[in-house]
Amino acid sequence: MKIKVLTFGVTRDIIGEDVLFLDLPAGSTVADVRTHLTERFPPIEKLASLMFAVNAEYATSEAQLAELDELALIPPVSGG
Amino acid sequence: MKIKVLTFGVTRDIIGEDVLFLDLPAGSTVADVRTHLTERFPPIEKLASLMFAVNAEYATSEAQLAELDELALIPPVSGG
Amino acid sequence: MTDIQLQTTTLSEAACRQFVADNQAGAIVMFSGTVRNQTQGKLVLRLEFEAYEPMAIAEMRKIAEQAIRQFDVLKISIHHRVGVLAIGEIPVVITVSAKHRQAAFAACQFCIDTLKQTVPIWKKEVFEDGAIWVAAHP
Amino acid sequence: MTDIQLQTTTLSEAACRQFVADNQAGAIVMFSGTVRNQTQGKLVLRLEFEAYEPMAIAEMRKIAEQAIRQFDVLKISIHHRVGVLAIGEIPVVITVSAKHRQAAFAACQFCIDTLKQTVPIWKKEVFEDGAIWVAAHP
Repeated sequence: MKIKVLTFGVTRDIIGEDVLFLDLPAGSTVADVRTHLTERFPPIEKLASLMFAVNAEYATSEAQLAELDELALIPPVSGG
Repeated sequence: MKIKVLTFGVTRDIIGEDVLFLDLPAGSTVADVRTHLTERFPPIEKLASLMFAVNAEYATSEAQLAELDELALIPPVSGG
Repeated sequence: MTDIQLQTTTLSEAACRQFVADNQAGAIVMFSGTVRNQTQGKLVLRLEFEAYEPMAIAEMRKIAEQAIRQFDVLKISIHHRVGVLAIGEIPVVITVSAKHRQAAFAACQFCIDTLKQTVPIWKKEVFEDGAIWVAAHP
Repeated sequence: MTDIQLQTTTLSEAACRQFVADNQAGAIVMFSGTVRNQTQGKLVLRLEFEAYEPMAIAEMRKIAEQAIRQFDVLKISIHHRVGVLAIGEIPVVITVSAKHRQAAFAACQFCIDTLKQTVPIWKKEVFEDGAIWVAAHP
């Protein structure tokens, strides 16, 4: 299945793209994407924290992804 | 000695004047004025509290008054 | 730096805000009192404020100076109005700038809490059937 | 009632203030974040904010709605800016009206504290010799 990954802040600098398309096995979870991205972009591991949102809602590591989901990488936020 | 008494809020309503001039024995204190006013205007005693300022500074009951002092009656404040 | 005013005319929140602006500030907190249309379920027509003016100004200045000593803040503006105020009008505006927001919030709350305890200003609530000096009686 | 906006242009404190005006209100508390000219002793040239926009708006709305449930407040406005901001400019304005001031202060602090924890907005501090995403690294 295809999912769309959005990068923000420092994750965009690390990955070098605003958007990344991944082709994953059916049943993949947020944790699987984290593992994939960390292997491909090791500096991801050095972030103070990394959260994920699926379709604009915070998601846990166990959340299963579906075809065409939009997964956003949320490094430490610093609004305000 | 003469002192000038300023009334505010409910104390002005009770006393019926903005300003009152009192002629007091030398050495009179704030407490003496309170006693004098309470006798002359008994509703003064029913106030939730009554503080005094001498020449625009809060004063204790023991504070001695001097000729031409300006004594203000400060019923419960309610600014803001 | 402090800016203390007792005014008979409409208070300007923009003027208070402008006074506290500071390139070192990361936070501005503004408290505005506004005249409510009711108190304890009773309809209020208007409020009337009076002050012992020189002392009220001096006491507001003491509060602002105390807040500057006590909290890590940059500038404080306290404007209070006297006279007759309609519903929605603004009796008081307290504005604080600080490097960080916690100090700005704490100082602003300290100023309004203390003002309500010590500054010789009195408020009369006017209802359809009469008027009372707030808090005068037990 | 809540008013949530994410803007690319200058925030208007007056618009926020106007939104929360209410005849039942006795207190208005406004928090404005402002861009400081330094951080940890280092000169800041400007800040750059970016947001995951639809989620940032949704998260700001959740915060305002949570505050309305949790505190005795009337109206809340949260405006946040994105893009490049110079020193003294305003990244965020949070304004709350309430019958009484304690609730207004508490709700306003809750909103800014929670916004800084949960809303997907990122700030880059730009210095003379480089730039960093705030809080990205331990």
